[in-house]
Amino acid sequence: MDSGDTSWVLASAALVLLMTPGLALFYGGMVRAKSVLNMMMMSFGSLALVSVLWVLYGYSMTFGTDKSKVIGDPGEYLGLKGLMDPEALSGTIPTMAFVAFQGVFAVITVALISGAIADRAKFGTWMVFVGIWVTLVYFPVAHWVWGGGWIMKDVEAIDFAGGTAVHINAGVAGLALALVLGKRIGFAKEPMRPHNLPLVMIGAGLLWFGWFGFNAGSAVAANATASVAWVNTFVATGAATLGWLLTERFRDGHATSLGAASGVVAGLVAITPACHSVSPVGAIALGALAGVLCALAVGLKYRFGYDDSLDVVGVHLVGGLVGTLAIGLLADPDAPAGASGLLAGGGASLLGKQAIGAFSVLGYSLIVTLIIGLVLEKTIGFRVTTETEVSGIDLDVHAESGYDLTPATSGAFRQQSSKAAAPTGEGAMA
Amino acid sequence: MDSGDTSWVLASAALVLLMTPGLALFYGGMVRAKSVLNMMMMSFGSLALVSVLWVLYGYSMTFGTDKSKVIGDPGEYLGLKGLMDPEALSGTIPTMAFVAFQGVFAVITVALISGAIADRAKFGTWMVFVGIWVTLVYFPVAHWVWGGGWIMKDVEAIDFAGGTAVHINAGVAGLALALVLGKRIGFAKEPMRPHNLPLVMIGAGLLWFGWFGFNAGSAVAANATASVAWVNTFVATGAATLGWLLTERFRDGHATSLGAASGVVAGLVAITPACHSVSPVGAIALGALAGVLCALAVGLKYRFGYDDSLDVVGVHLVGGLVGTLAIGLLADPDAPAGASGLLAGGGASLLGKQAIGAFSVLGYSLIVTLIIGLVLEKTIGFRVTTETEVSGIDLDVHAESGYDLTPATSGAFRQQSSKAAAPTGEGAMA
Amino acid sequence: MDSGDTSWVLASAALVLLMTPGLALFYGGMVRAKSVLNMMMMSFGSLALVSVLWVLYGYSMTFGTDKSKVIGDPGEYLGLKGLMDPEALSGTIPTMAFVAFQGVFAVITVALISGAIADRAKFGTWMVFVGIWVTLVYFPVAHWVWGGGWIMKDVEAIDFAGGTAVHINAGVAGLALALVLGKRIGFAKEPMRPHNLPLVMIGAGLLWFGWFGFNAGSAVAANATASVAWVNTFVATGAATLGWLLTERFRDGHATSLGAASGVVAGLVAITPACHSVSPVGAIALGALAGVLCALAVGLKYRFGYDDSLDVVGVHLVGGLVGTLAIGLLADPDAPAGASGLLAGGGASLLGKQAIGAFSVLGYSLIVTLIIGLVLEKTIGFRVTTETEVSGIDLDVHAESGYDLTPATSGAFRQQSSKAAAPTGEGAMA
Amino acid sequence: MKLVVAVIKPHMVDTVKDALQGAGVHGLTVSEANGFGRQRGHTEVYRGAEYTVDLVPKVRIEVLVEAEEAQAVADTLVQAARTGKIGDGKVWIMPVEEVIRVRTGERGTDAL
Amino acid sequence: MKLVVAVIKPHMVDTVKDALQGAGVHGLTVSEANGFGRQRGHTEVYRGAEYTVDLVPKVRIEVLVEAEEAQAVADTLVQAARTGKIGDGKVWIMPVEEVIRVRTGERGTDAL
Amino acid sequence: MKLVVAVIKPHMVDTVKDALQGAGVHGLTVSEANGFGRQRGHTEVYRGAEYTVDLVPKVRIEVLVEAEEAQAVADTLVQAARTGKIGDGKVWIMPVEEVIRVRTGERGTDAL
Ligand SMILES: Nc1ncnc2c1ncn2[C@@H]1O[C@H](COP(=O)(O)OP(=O)(O)O)[C@@H](O)[C@H]1O
Ligand SMILES: Nc1ncnc2c1ncn2[C@@H]1O[C@H](COP(=O)(O)OP(=O)(O)O)[C@@H](O)[C@H]1O
Ligand SMILES: Nc1ncnc2c1ncn2[C@@H]1O[C@H](COP(=O)(O)OP(=O)(O)O)[C@@H](O)[C@H]1O
Repeated sequence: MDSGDTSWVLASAALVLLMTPGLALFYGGMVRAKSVLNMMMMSFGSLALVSVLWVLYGYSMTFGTDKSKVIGDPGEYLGLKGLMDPEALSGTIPTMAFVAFQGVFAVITVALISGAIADRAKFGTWMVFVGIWVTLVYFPVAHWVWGGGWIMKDVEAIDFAGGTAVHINAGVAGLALALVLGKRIGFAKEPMRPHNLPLVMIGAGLLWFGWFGFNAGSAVAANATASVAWVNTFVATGAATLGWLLTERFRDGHATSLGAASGVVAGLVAITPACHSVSPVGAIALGALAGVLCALAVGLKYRFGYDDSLDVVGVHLVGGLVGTLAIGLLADPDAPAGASGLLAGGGASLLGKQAIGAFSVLGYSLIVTLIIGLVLEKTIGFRVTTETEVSGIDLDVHAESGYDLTPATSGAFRQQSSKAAAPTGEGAMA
Repeated sequence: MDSGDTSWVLASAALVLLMTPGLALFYGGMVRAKSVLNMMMMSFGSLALVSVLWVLYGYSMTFGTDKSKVIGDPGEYLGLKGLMDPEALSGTIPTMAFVAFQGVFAVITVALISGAIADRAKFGTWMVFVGIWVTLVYFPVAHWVWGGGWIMKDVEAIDFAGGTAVHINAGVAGLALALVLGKRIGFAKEPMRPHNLPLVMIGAGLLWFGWFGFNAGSAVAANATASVAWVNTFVATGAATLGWLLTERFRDGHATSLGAASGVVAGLVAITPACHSVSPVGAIALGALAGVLCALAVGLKYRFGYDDSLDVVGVHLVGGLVGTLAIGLLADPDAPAGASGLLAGGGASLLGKQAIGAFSVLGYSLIVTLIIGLVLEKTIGFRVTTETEVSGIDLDVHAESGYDLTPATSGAFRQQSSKAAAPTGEGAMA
Repeated sequence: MDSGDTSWVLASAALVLLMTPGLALFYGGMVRAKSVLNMMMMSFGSLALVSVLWVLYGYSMTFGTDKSKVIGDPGEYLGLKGLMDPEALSGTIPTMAFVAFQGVFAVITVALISGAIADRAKFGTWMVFVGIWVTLVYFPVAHWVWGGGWIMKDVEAIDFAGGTAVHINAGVAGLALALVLGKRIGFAKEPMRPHNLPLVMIGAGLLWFGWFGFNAGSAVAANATASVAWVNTFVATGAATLGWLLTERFRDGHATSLGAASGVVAGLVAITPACHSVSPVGAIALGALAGVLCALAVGLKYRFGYDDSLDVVGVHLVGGLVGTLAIGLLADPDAPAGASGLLAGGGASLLGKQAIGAFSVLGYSLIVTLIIGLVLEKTIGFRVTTETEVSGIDLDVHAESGYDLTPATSGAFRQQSSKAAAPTGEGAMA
Repeated sequence: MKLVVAVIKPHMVDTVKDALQGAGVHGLTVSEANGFGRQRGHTEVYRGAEYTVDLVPKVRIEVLVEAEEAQAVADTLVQAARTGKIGDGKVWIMPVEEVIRVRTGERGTDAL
Repeated sequence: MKLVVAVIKPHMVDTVKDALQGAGVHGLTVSEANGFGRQRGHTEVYRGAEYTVDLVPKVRIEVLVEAEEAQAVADTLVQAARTGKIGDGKVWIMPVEEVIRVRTGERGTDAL
Repeated sequence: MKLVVAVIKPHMVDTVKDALQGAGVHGLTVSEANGFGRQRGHTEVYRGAEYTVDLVPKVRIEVLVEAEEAQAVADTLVQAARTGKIGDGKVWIMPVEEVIRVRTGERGTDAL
């Protein structure tokens, strides 16, 4: 066991954990004031449920002994049994550190999806969806890509930190749910602008920070590979942000702060699979490309009429594809992965592998998510009533509203009738 | 010296430091808009004062050579003397790293108390309280539990990261101050709902993140123990959040975002003492239990009529007790602590030790805090005037208000009379 | 290569990266609601552009082979060429980790300047300024101080983590730009108070957290030096916050939350150059001094009539000078630097070196920044129109407004006319 | 000149605005308000305590009209804002003695 | 019909609301305002500069009442809102020509 | 007694307040509003879609004055608030039957 590597993986796991609350803020700021809490609850709910499922059987399904390159043995590490043994190592670190690091990946992937169905999903149904989706889609896909499954072993596609397993996967699942739930009332008619852009910026900042654990932590060691991943993550993001802002400036006349925040995320998404296979200059190219393409892609929903409310498709699916496929072009043999892309004279074979990996996951996730979504919609219902949606999901579903900032309503009004209610189950605490 | 362990402890210390600003936001969002700044100032003030006292004599009182198992020698490391020596080690890390890590624990413990006295405490008196309390209560208790005192040596209770020394201690001190200061005007009559729930969520997110330093950092090494603590912290929190939300859903009909944020904290509190002595499945049980019990416990203040404004008692005292006592039931011999609880066939002796440790600290802290509080209230006064409380403590005490978001008041009004005031002591800067 | 040191430097680099979004929030909360986004965009824009320039030629200009003690060879590591080699080490860590850590320093230094020109700078011109300034001022100055240039080799001034290279440099550049752009409309007549103090506190919290990477990370190893730097950073900040709050309390009658946040930053700034050369007790003295002096210094702008809007001069220039010069007085031979200041009997020579280093950079940065600023103002224009400034730069420049919190305007109004615009370049995505 | 004032449910503003435009009204002023009336706010159980919130968000609309159009405008408003549920609000008409357009100084009907 | 309007201190709203209910008023509308008058805002010394803030937060209450009750309601309001300190605010009465309840279309007294 | 109401551009409030003080007005009440009129909000292209925002921020000012001063105050207001651009707003005068100062119970002119 190497304490330095363990230190970095534990720190990285904490960084990735922070990404989910960061995402809650990023998404929460983008919706209208009346649904900010519901939006954040979808992320917090994912964190709560997925952490438990991961420990119970998720880790085992993903990293248990491979069965036919399709799934890990779910019984092997049921409830993480045997893994507290100090001798249990994954490479140079305790297996429990690896469990931690991979667990937070599962959480954030599910949470990402929620951006596509802002303002209109029943919270209870969302929670049921989270449990089913992570089991039927995320655990298998992560096994294929990282746990010894067919994409890793047979296709041999490069996905360093999750372009395919996380972003394409979540992005297309978002698309599926957006189709199942349908458009928000007023979609493409009302602007539905972010109600709190500083909140979006806080979220973007925390995502950015956490992503260094996501990408550089994926080296599962504190070494040169992690360092290269760090620098590539840094510079690709900068280039993507510039790309997005210039696209906006050129097309709309203004560089917006939502554009800056989105550009940051687009760059982070795109470099995720590629951060140990391209050079820093390649990362600049990749980032800039992702920034421009994602800035254009977020407009597609108006053209095709699906309400991907917070641009999960435009940023995560498109950005994930850009990053995954660009490896086939830009992979630099001097980078830690040692692979050569088309432009480095490595021929088209790497591009082919990348495409197979990406589109297989895209297809699988799209179909399975559509089925899960439709079944839930037909049985317990997935979308709230029109009245709830118009008057605001926070008040109806969570019995709260995000803000109470005005002097007159904060404390000035004593309530007509109010009584302290005893907790149900009178003697429960006695 | 091990650089990997040092790296993890330094990172953990930074993570724990962040918890205090995180707490400021968590608490700040929960009060009404008119007292958000005062609430945050109590945390920032603790950080400022406790850091200085820790360096001057706190570390020495806590970790100096033990005197009669009651207190460390305060003179030994006065002003941290001698500890800059590169040979000064604590285990495998430089002693200064240990000083850093333990210092931020003292800070957050004091800051936690402030939640019980929201909206109504004089800031100056609070600062005096901070200095006295940390000296008379925190430093001794931390010595008993971790520094070689009687709870560590004679009782041999398990408190990995501070269930007793931090949460029970701060929770019951909050109760004492809530009793001394009395209820807010309108308590149990007005709803006094959080004015800014996204701010609460930001705070909860940062606390969550920082807590991985708090718990996994308490291994004071980057090893298997730290990794187990990490995973247990992760999963207990998820289970507690689920427990709290289900309790709310069942009792009130709605799962709230304040419930989610509180559930997160309840889970973190409860797993704190236990994170290296239970298995991951035990952590799920412990977390779920804490989530349910704390959700019920926050209603107790209405039954018994103490105004623990932001539920320091309901979450930290109750959660700390749940976690500390549950070790006696759930401790798993395979976990790093190697102890066996009742359910693992270890008999009731561990439970007994845990109870003795917990209730001794509870009693000591309650009594001493009551005395400190009463003396301050009778001498310099602890509670603001009714007028200040009604019109808002921020404006009166800090001469500021939290927000100025409306277009008309932000910059539209030029002031009637205004002049640039020269800094007092004209030539001071010259 | 030492994995523990690498782990700490990678974590520190992430911490320092977070400081720039943290600064965006800190600054963003301080302006009026109508310009919060523009304020944040200046930080995000720096991050985007400087990261790319750093990779392209900045690292090479700063840390490439020294040319006449003035500048590093810009061609040597153009595009970081050769540095992905796993054998490329800087001390005990991969050179790429060092590139990462130093890169985020460049970013935050530029971003700091923006506080001086709040509410009134053209975003496009700001971005051009960023590119020119970092190239002509930051890269050379960082080379002088850290990269083998004349301040490091000939003057031998101590600047552990950037009192001179970062804070004096950015502080005086802020002064230069404030002079070039002139005062905001209403300066010293309207209060122009922070529109969102909780946002300021979030920013201060994140800066505080990140600064432990900045200072303790500057040891470029996880060792005793880093640990001492950590503790000094911790305690100096506390002392500075107390100093600032007491100054306010004494002078104005109230301790404000903006004062607490500013005191935190003032302490962090002042201890930055000194954190490995003073003792913890020296750090308390230094912090307290900085807190008091900076609290007085922020009033200077009214006396001298320059509109340093968010106190970049008062906090960063003054705090940087205090910290840099105080080393000459307080340096303790037992501290890792092993240098003796005047009070430790080391004579005035260290103070002299510190002064030469500090004022050389001050002079250079002031003059070059004035020239860059004036050229930009005369050519493409730096200041927005009066109308934009009065009605708010966010709406005019970024076509957004920070908040839309009111129930009636968030979603209640369907737009008169609205159509989904196809992304320009119709077939771009097809 | 008359001033027609309406206090209505926030989510009806859009419909009302469209209806008024259809009825030839070219300008109006909108502001936030809170209403107290038969419609009670929700009863909340929050963290184990129960509260009744009795102020509900409303929007206040003011329309300056010529005297003879006041009734018609009020009727249009009432039609458009109706959902049939408690809390739909009130519309009332008040006398106005003079109206001036700030930009031009025009008075009376020309100022509308 | 009359409209009784009051501009009062924010923390008196609750007392006023209770008093009005006691006096038989069944509905009212509340909104935020800022007042300028004899009561000056506080003088601030902020970061070394001194300012006078002269707008202070107020709440605006509107109550539609039958003509004969207007004086009584205004008096109740004045009693309830009084703290005796500068800045307590104003109450005034304005004529109203017509009131309509949106939900039912009822007019006049029935609409209240 | 009259009530002079003005709906004006937010950034003119200061000028208006100074002008009114110059004209002997000692108090007024200000609140936030949004206006719809000839002045359209900006057309936005946001993330690839285009929208027209047609409500623009305004400020609403109320001044209670003696009947004979109403015209003069309205004129002062109009002068001070004018920028000459569309959207400058409206000023109107309404009858008031009674004014009471809450603090003292004074009525009529004494209450101003
Ligand atoms: N007497 C009144 N004066 C002023 N506003 C009133 C009055 N009565 C009701 N309102 C306003 O009308 C709104 C709707 O009234 P309410 O009694 O709840 O329903 P409805 O008008 O459908 O009977 C209230 O929320 C309040 O804003
Ligand atoms: N002439 C006026 N027109 C409209 N509102 C006024 C007028 N005079 C005062 N007010 C309102 O009444 C409030 C209280 O007035 P002020 O002069 O401060 O105290 P008081 O009424 O106790 O003498 C002001 O803040 C303002 O909102
Ligand atoms: N009929 C009306 N009733 C009430 N307010 C009106 C009316 N017409 C205009 N306003 C208000 O006056 C503002 C300015 O009107 P607008 O038509 O845009 O410009 P102008 O008055 O310069 O012609 C509007 O934003 C609105 O607040």
